[in-house]
Amino acid sequence: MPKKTFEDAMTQLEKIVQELEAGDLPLEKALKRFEEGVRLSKFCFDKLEETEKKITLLSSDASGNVSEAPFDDGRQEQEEDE
Amino acid sequence: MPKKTFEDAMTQLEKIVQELEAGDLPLEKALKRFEEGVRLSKFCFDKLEETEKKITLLSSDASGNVSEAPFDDGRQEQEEDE
Amino acid sequence: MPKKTFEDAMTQLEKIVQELEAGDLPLEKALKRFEEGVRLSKFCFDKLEETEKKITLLSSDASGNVSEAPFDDGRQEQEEDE
Amino acid sequence: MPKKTFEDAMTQLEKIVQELEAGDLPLEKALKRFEEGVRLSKFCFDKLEETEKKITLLSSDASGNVSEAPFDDGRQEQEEDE
Amino acid sequence: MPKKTFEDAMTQLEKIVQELEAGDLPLEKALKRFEEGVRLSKFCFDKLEETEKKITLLSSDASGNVSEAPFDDGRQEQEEDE
Amino acid sequence: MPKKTFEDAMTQLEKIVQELEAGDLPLEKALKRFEEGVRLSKFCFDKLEETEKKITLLSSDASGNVSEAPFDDGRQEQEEDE
Amino acid sequence: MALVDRNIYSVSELTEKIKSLLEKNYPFIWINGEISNFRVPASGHYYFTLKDDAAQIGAVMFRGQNKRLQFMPEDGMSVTGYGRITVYSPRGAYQMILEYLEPSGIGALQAAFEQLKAKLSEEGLFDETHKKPLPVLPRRVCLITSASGAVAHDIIRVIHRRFPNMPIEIIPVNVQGEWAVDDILAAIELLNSRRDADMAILARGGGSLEDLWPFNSEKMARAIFASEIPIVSAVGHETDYTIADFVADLRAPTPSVAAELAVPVKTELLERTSRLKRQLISDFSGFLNYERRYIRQLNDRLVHPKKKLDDLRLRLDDYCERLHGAFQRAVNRQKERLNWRTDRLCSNSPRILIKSRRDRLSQLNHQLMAAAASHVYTRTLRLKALNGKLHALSPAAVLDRGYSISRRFSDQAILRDASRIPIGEWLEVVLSKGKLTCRVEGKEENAQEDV
Repeated sequence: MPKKTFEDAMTQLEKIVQELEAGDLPLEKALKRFEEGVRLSKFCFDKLEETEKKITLLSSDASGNVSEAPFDDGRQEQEEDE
Repeated sequence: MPKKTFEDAMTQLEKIVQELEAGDLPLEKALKRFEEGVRLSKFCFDKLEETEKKITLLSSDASGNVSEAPFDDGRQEQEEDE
Repeated sequence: MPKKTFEDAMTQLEKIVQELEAGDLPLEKALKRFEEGVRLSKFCFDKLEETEKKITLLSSDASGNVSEAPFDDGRQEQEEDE
Repeated sequence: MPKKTFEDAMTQLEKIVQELEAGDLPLEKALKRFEEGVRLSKFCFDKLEETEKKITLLSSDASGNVSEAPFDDGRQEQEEDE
Repeated sequence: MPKKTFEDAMTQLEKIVQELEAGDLPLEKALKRFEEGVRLSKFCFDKLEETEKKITLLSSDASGNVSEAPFDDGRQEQEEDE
Repeated sequence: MPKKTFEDAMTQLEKIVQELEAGDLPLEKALKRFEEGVRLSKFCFDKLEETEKKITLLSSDASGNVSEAPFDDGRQEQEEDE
Repeated sequence: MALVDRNIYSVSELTEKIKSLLEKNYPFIWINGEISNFRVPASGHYYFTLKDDAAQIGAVMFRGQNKRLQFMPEDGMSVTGYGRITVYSPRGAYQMILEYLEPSGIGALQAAFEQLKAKLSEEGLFDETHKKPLPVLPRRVCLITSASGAVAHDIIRVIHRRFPNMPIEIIPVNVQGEWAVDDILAAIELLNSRRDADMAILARGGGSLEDLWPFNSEKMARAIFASEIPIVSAVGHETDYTIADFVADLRAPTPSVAAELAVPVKTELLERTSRLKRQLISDFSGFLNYERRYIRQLNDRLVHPKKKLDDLRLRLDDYCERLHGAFQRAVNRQKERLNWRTDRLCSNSPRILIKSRRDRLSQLNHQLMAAAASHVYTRTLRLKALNGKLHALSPAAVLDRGYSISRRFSDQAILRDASRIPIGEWLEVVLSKGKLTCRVEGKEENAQEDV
């Protein structure tokens, strides 16, 4: 199973909302859709929050070894202040 | 025996209501239908109640109060569907 | 012996009343019919009483007062029917 | 010996009355017939009396005053009939 | 010895009277016949008396005055007849 | 010796009277016959007396005054005859 | 010339045809010429004529574009411009709308650029079908640019403004000079091998055509095309078009725009998700409420059979009443029949018989008595007669006249001859009245006289 993306989840969630709006689902199916929707919305929220504000500087030396280093971006903070 | 669905129960209830409204059933049959109707109506109410509880639980989950169990259950069901 | 229904009993009772009203029965036969009639009327009366009680019970159920036992019984009966 | 019925008794009584009315019987025979007639009449009266008592008994039953024994007897009889 | 009936007795009595009236019997014979006649007459009177009493008794029975004993007796006799 | 009957006595008496009327009997013989006649006459008178008494007795019986003894005797005699 | 064969255009139609023909055939082109008649009206747009030895064409450069020009055009200046041709219908004039303008003298590079562009275009490297969609929400954004330039800072600033917790990785590269192409190729390779990020921004600031030249490299174009992770290009200024821009999955006019295109605004997504969720809940609640109302309605319509019970009860009562009535009548009928018979029985009792019999018996009895009496009476009469006769004939009648009869006592023999009687014999002498008993004392034996 390919990993579900945020946009897939959103699309599904939208579709589910439309289905429920149409209102012609049997109860069990509707509940199932609802659960799915809740799960999807949770998934989306999680997706939005799961990442970390982190800036990494990648550098590779001559032999191809990649090293990560935090990127010090003094200007950024300053500009956020503005 | 497949599990009775809410929709089946509603359909049956509707049929029973019509039969009773027609009014030409013998007493025992009428009583039996009535009992069945009451049971079905109860079943449907319970089903709705149950569903509503589930919603409440799921809704509060989605709002950020994470309780792993219901969410996991939901995910499993979904995966089974796919 | 299949269980006698209320309708059957009423039909029999009616027939007996007509026979007695026709008036040409020998005494012993008439008495036997009369006894039968009384027994049938008692049966019907009891049946009506019983039915009314059941209805009252069920009605209160239907109005939302849940009493587990009758409901369970009902469910069992239904499953036997299916 | 089959049990004598009310009708048999009545028929015999009628025959005796006719014989007596014809009036050509010897004394002893006439007396014997008369005795027989009286006995038959008495038998019939008793039978009616008995029947009437039964009515009263059964009527009070049918009116809802349940006395288990007579009703049960009745039921048994009926089942035998069927 | 078959029981003498009232009618037989009357017939004999008549014959005796005729014999005596004819008057040609020897005295002793006549006396003997006379004695016979008296006895027959007595027998007949008694029979009538007895019969009358019985009728009176029976009539009162037949008129509805129930006396258990005679009725039971009657029934037994009747059943023996059949 | 067979019992002398009234009729025999009368016949003898008549014969004696005729013999005496003829008048040709020696005195002794005549006397003897006469004495015989007197005796016979007495016998007959006695017999008639006796008979009359008996009749009177029996008559009163026949009229309803029951005296056990003569009646019983009569019955016994009768039964012996038959 | 026949009228029907004429194809007559109106001026507008013709002009429209020409306009579309021109604009279609010459979308964006490079043009070389000398500026003349240069003027700048109040609008700030540049108007001038480009001409060479044989022809001239009107040109305009709007204010938005000409602001970025790094030189001021003047009459007699030889320039190379980039733009499209258009027709201004009211005057029937065609002219160039220029996006970019530079002084001439770099024509060779230009030719190479056009050549490569045509080749790659033909190979389909620029086809829309090959452009990979950008993730709506990237997991991590990779920045391939100079670590020291302002471009990286701009992009980071924009990204974090839009999505504060978006992780960013920077692969620092030379964006100009002889190492630039190799650096960028290595960066794209690193990007695809790490797969930490799911999109990349290839950016550099503005510069001269020469400065931007590495981005026109065929190798770089093929590397961008081959990258499995989508790449947004933001090279130079808005007006700078490089091969990289054409082959990239998305071209942004500036690095800041690239950041905007690459990363969504987090609050918007949060809001959208929340909205969907709220809608989900309210829709489903609505659905449930609808069902509940419907069940309640059905439940209300669930008519219990009480009315039927009442009907049946009435019917049952009726039956009971009729049952008892009919049976009572049946019993009464039998009672009447019985009474009728019993009455007849009693009125025909043998009592009548008894009376007649008794009468007859009495009569017989009477007859019997009478007969008996009569019997005795007749006999008595006869006897009396006989008795009278007898006594009248009694031999003792002579005695009354004085005769007597003597008899031997022993045998009662009547004595007729005295000789035969011995003395001493006991005699009985019968008199008229009474008898004498005598003894013979003496006798006389005279036969005649004896009598």
